[in-house]
Amino acid sequence: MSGKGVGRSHSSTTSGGSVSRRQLLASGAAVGGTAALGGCLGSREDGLTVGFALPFTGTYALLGESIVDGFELYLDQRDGEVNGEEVELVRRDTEADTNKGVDVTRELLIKERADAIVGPVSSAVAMAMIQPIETESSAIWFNANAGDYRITAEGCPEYHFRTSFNDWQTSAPLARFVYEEIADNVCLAYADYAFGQNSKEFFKEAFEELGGEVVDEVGAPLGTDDFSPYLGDIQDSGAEAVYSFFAGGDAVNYVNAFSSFGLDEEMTQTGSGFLLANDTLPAQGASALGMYSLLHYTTTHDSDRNRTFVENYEQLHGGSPNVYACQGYDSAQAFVDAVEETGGTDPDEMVDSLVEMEFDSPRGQFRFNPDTHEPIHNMYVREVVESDDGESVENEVIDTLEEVEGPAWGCSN
Amino acid sequence: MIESVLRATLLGLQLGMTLALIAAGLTLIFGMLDVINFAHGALYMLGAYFGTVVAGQLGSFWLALVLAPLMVGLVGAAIEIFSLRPLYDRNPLYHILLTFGVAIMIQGAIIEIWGAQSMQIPVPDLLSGSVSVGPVNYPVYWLFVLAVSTLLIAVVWLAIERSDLGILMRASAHDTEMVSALGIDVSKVFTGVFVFGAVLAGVAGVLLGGSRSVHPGMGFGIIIETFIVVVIGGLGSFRGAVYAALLIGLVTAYGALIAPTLTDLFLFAMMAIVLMAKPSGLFGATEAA
Amino acid sequence: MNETVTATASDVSETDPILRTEGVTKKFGTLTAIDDVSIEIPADEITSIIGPNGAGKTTLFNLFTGKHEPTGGRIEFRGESIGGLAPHEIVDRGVVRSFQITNFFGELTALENVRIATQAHYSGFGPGDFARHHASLEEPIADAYEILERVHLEDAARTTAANLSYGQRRHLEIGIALAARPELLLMDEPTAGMSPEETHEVVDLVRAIADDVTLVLIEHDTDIVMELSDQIAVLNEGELLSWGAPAEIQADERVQRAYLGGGGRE
Amino acid sequence: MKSVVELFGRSQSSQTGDQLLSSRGRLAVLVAVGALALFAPIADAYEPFWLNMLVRMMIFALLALSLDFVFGYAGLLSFGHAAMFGAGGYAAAMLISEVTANALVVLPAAMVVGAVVAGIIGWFSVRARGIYFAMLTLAFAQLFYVMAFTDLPATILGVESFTGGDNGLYGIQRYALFGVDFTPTLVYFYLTLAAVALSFVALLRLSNSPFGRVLQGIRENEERVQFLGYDVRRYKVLGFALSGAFAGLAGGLYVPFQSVSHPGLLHWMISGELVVMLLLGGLGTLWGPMLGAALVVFLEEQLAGFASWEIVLGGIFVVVVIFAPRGLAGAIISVRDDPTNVATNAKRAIRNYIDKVRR
Repeated sequence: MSGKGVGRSHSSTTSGGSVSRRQLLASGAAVGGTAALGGCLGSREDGLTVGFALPFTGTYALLGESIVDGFELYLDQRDGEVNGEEVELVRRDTEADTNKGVDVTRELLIKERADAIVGPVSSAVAMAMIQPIETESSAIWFNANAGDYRITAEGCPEYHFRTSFNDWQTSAPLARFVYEEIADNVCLAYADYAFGQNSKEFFKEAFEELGGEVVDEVGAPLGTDDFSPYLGDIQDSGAEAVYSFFAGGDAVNYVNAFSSFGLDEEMTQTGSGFLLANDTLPAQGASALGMYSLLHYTTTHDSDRNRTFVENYEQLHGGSPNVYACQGYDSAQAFVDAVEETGGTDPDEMVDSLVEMEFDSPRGQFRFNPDTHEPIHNMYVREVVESDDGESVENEVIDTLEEVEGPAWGCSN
Repeated sequence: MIESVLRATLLGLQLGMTLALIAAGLTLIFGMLDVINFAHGALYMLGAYFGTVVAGQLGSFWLALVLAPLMVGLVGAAIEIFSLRPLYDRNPLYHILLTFGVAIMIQGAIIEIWGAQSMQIPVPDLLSGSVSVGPVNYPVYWLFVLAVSTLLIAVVWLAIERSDLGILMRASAHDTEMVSALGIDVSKVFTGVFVFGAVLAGVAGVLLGGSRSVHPGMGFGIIIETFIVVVIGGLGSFRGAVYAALLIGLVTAYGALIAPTLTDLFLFAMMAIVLMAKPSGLFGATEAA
Repeated sequence: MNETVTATASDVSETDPILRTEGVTKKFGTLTAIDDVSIEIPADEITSIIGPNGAGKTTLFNLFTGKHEPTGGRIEFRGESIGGLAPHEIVDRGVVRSFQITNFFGELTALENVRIATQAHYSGFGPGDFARHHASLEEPIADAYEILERVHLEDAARTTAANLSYGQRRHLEIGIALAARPELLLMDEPTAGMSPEETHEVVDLVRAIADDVTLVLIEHDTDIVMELSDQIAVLNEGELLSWGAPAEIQADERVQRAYLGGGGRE
Repeated sequence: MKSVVELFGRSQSSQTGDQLLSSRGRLAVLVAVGALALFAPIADAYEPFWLNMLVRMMIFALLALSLDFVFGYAGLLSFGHAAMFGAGGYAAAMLISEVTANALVVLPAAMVVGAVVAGIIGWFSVRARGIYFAMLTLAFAQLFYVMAFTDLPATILGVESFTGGDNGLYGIQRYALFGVDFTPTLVYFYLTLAAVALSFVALLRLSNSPFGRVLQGIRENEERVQFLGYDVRRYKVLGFALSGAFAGLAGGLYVPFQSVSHPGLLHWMISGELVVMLLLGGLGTLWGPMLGAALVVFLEEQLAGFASWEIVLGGIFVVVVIFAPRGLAGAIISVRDDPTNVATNAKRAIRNYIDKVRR
C-alpha cells in the first residue's frame, strides 16, 4: 500500500520517465513495506481496489459481465477478503470504444487508485491502454480477454499479464488437428480487421509448415450481415475444409449462412473458438452442428476442477460459465495469489510474484511465461454436438493440446 | 463464376428490396414532414426485437411478421405525436437532434430489456433449408424475404401511384399548405405517414431478423446505409428510393465479390458524387416531371 | 407568336446602350421562359419592363444579374459579355439589383445592412479582414451613413432591420443596392404594396437616384411607369412584344391586347 | 493572458452594440478561464482525475466552438467535422512518433492538416445548401473514415502501415516544448487551456471581423450577399477551412492526451454528437456550444455507471429540443435578463407543448 502512496505523491512532479518513477516506487516499498503508511491518503486506501475496464453496454456487454461474474466468484469463495482486507470492485464501461477505454483506465488508475485493472475485451482498446497503464505504473493489468499478440510484441509492457489467451494460441495450434484429422487443404475465411488477419496468418503459417495447402483466402469486412458472396468464394475454392475467424454477430451470421447454403454438406468448418462460443451458439443452433473449434476453456470440459467451478458459478450467478467467466476467475486467482504472496500491492513486487506463479484453473494448469507474461495453458479442440436433452447444442472436447505457449515476440528479461 | 454472380444477384435484389422497405419510410417522412428521421434505424431494430419476442412467446413466426410491425407502428405514432408534432414549425435541424435522442433512447431501452447479446428470430421449418436456383443452392428463407419485400414494395408502389391517399401524400410532399387548404387534417396525414414508415421498417426488421443476428447496434448500423439510398434516390422520392435501394443492394453484393474493403468507400463516393452533380437524386427528376 | 420585335438604339434613344442583349434565350427544361429577346438599355435613362405575370420579367433580371445562365444568345454590359458570369462578378462590373420582396439581414441594424454592402469595396481577403473588428471600418461606415441619408433613413440607422416599418424597409432595400455602387441598377417593383403616400416618396427617390445611375424597373403600376420611364419594354410569354417611348407603348394595340386580354394568368 | 485582455479591451471600446459577446459576457469568460487556471492545482492535489475530465471537456469545447463558427455563425451545417478532428489527430500522432514532439511544430501542423481537409470537403460541398450540404459533408467524412479504417493509404503508398487500420496509432507521447514536458496531466491541462482560450479569442475576433460579418450575412441571406458582389463560395470555403483548422487543433490536442489515434475519431457518430453539443449549448453564440460540449462530456462520464445511461442521455436531448430550443445559452440569457420569469416561462413552455400535441 505504502509504495503506491509514495509513488503518487511524486507523480505530478516527476516528468514522464516511468523508469525513475518505478525506482521511486520500489524504494518507497522498501522503506514503508506495511499498510500503515498508505492509509493517510484517503478512505480508498483501506482495502484493495480492482478496477474493471470492460464493455458493459453494446455488443460486447455480455463478455464484460461474464468476466466480472467470474472474478466475483473467486472472491466470493474467499469471502471477499484478501489478507484480511476487503476488495472493492469498481466497474467502468469502456463501451468497446478506444477513447472511452483510455478515459476509464485513467479514471480507475488515478481516481479510484485501483491496484489492478481487469480488462478490456477488444484489442483496439487494449492497445490504447498500454500507455496510460505503463505511465502510471501503479497497478497490475490483468488482460482478461484482448488477444492481439501485438499488445505483448510492441514493447513487452511490464505490468501486463494476459489471463486470457493470445491470437496465436487460438489459431495456430489447430493446424495440426485439421491437417491430420480433416484435410490437407483449406480455405481461410476471416473478419477483415487486425484480429481476424492475425488469426488467419498464424493458422496459415502453421498449416503450411505441416505441408498443408491454403487454397484461398476470403476476407469479409467486420460487421458483415450477409455472407453469401463470401460463401460463394469459399465454395468455389473447392477446399475440403474451412478455417474461419469470426466472432460475435459476425460468427452468428456466418455460421447460419454457411449451413443455410448447404456448404456444411460439402466441406468441414473449423475455426478459432470464438466462432462457436457460448455467446453465439444459442443463436447458431443446429447450424453449428459438426463444426470444430479451438479454445482454452470449454464449459463441458470433463475435469473435477471444472465441474466444481461450473457448479459454484451456477450457484452464485445462475447460468453456466463461459470462457470469459473463466478468464475473469483466473484474473482473480492471479491477483489474490500475488497480493498474498507479496503481502501488499506494490506493482513491481507483484510482477515478480506473478512471473513465477502457477495455479489450478478451470481450464487446467495455468502459468505465465516470465518473459512475455503470456499464458501457458491447455488448448482444447471441440466439436459442436447436440446437448443431452436434445434441445440445444454444445461443445464437446475431443482433443487436448497441453501447455500451449507460443512465440516470445522478442521479449526477454 | 456464374454461380457467384447469380448468388450475388439474388442477394443484391434481396438486400435492395429490404433496404427499400426501410428507405421508403425515411424518404416519405422527409418528403412530407421535412424530417430527417435518425430514429428510423431504431424502428427497424425494434421490429427485429419485437419479432423475437412474438415469435418466442407465441411460437409463431407468421404472427411475428404481422404483429411486430404493428407494434413498431404504435411506437412510431407515439414518437410522432409526442415529440415531433410540437416541432414542425421549427428549423428541421431540431428534428435531427430530437430523432437522434429518440434513437439513443430506443437503443438504451433495448439493452435494458433484452441485453446486448445477439439474438435471432427462429425461422419456421417450412422456410428453412435451401433449394436449388439454377446452378446454385440458395436458402429458402432468403428467397422468402426477397419475395415478401418485393410484394410489399409493389403494393406500396401501387398504393402511392393509384390510391387517393397516395395522391394526397404526394401532393402534400410538394405543398402542405395546398393540402390543408383542401380541408384535410394535415397533422393526421403526418402521423399516418410516420406510422406507415415505421411499420415498413418494422417489417424489414422482422424479415432480416430471421437471417441476420439481432443486436443493439443494428439500428445505427443501418441508418447511414439508408441515408445513402435516400440521397441517391432523391430526398423525398419513393420511386427513387426503390431504384436506389436496388442499386445499392446490387453494388454491395457485387462489391463483396470484387473488392469487399472498397465497397463502403465506393458507396460513400457515389453518395457524394450524386449530391454534387444531381442533388435531386439519380431518380428524383422522373417523379417531379 | 413568331413575330419578334428587335429594338435598336436608333429607334428609341440617342445615347449609347449600357446593356444590350442579342437573341437571349432561357429554357427551364421544356419551358421557354425567355425567347430570343434582343434589347438595348440606353445609359443614364430610366427603362421600365412591363408585362403580365409570368411574362419573364424577373427571369430577364435573373439573366442580367447572373442568377441564371442564358441557354442561348448574348448579354453585354458596356460592350463586354456578362452572360454566364457569377453574380458577384457581374456586381463587380456595376450591375446591381434590388429585390421585390424585401431581402435583407433582419437581425442587423439598418446601418449594418448597408455597411455589409459598402464594405465590399474596401475589404476582401487581406489579413486585416480577418483580424480587425468590423466596427473599426471607418470608410465603409461613413459611406453607409451617406447612403442612409440618400434613402432618408439616417434616423433609423441603429434600428434593427426587422423592426423597420414597411416603407422604411423598401427604402433600406434600395439603399443596400445603392451601396453596391451600381452603374446600372435593376429595381424589382420598388413600390409594390405601398400606400399612395409611400409610393410618392419612392418615386421621388427613384428620380433622384436616376440622376447618376442608369435604372431598369420592373413595375406593375402603369401610372408610375408612364410617369417615370424614358422608354418601356413590354414582355409577353417570354418574348419582347413591344419597345418604345411611353406614348408609343400606350398606343400599341398588341400591348393592350396582351395586358387586357391575356392578363388572366394571374 | 495579457493579450486576451487587450483584445477584448479594444473591441469593447467600439461603437456598435451588436457584439457577439457583451462586456459582461467577456468578463464571465475571463473569470471562467481564471477559475479553471486556479482550480487545476487544487484538483491535481485533491482528485487528479478531475483534470483528466476537464482536459477532455475543453478539447470537445474547442471542437464544438470550431463547428459553431461555420454552423451557428455562417449557417453551414457540417455533419462531417469528425473528419477534420481525426485528420488533425492522425497528423499529430504521425509527427510526434516520427518527427518531433514540439508542440509549436505539431499543433500548427495539425491545424494546417485540418484546414486542408476542410478546404477539400468544403470546396466540393459548399455549392449544395442546407441538408444537402450536411449530407455531402457526411459522405466525405465517412470516406475519410473508411480510408483510415481500412488503411487504404498504406495500400496505395505500398507501405506496411499508415493509419494503422482499425487499431489506429497507439503509444503516442505527449508534447514537449522549451524543455517543458507536458506528460503530467496538470501541465497538459495548462497547454490545453491556453490553446482553447486563444482559439476562443481568435474565433470571436474572426466572427466580429469584416470577414465574419460577411459570413453572418451569408447565413441570414445568402442570395443578397451574392448580389452585393461577394464571392459567396469563396467565403464559405474559407470559413469552412478556418473552422477545420480549429477542429484539427482539437484533434492535435486530443490524440497525444489519449495516447492513441484511431478511426473512431473520424466516425460520423462524433460529428453527430458534436451537432448535439451545439444545439444543447445554444447555436451561434460560440460560448454556448462550448458549455454544451462540456456538459455532454460530463454527462457521459457521470452516467456511464448506470446501465440505462443511454435512455437518460437521449431523454435529455429530447427534452431540451422540445422545451429549450435555444439551449443552455438561451436559458442562461433568459434567466439573466429576467430571473423572476423562470417559472412562468417554464409553465408557458409546457402549456405550449400540450397545445401542440393536441392539435
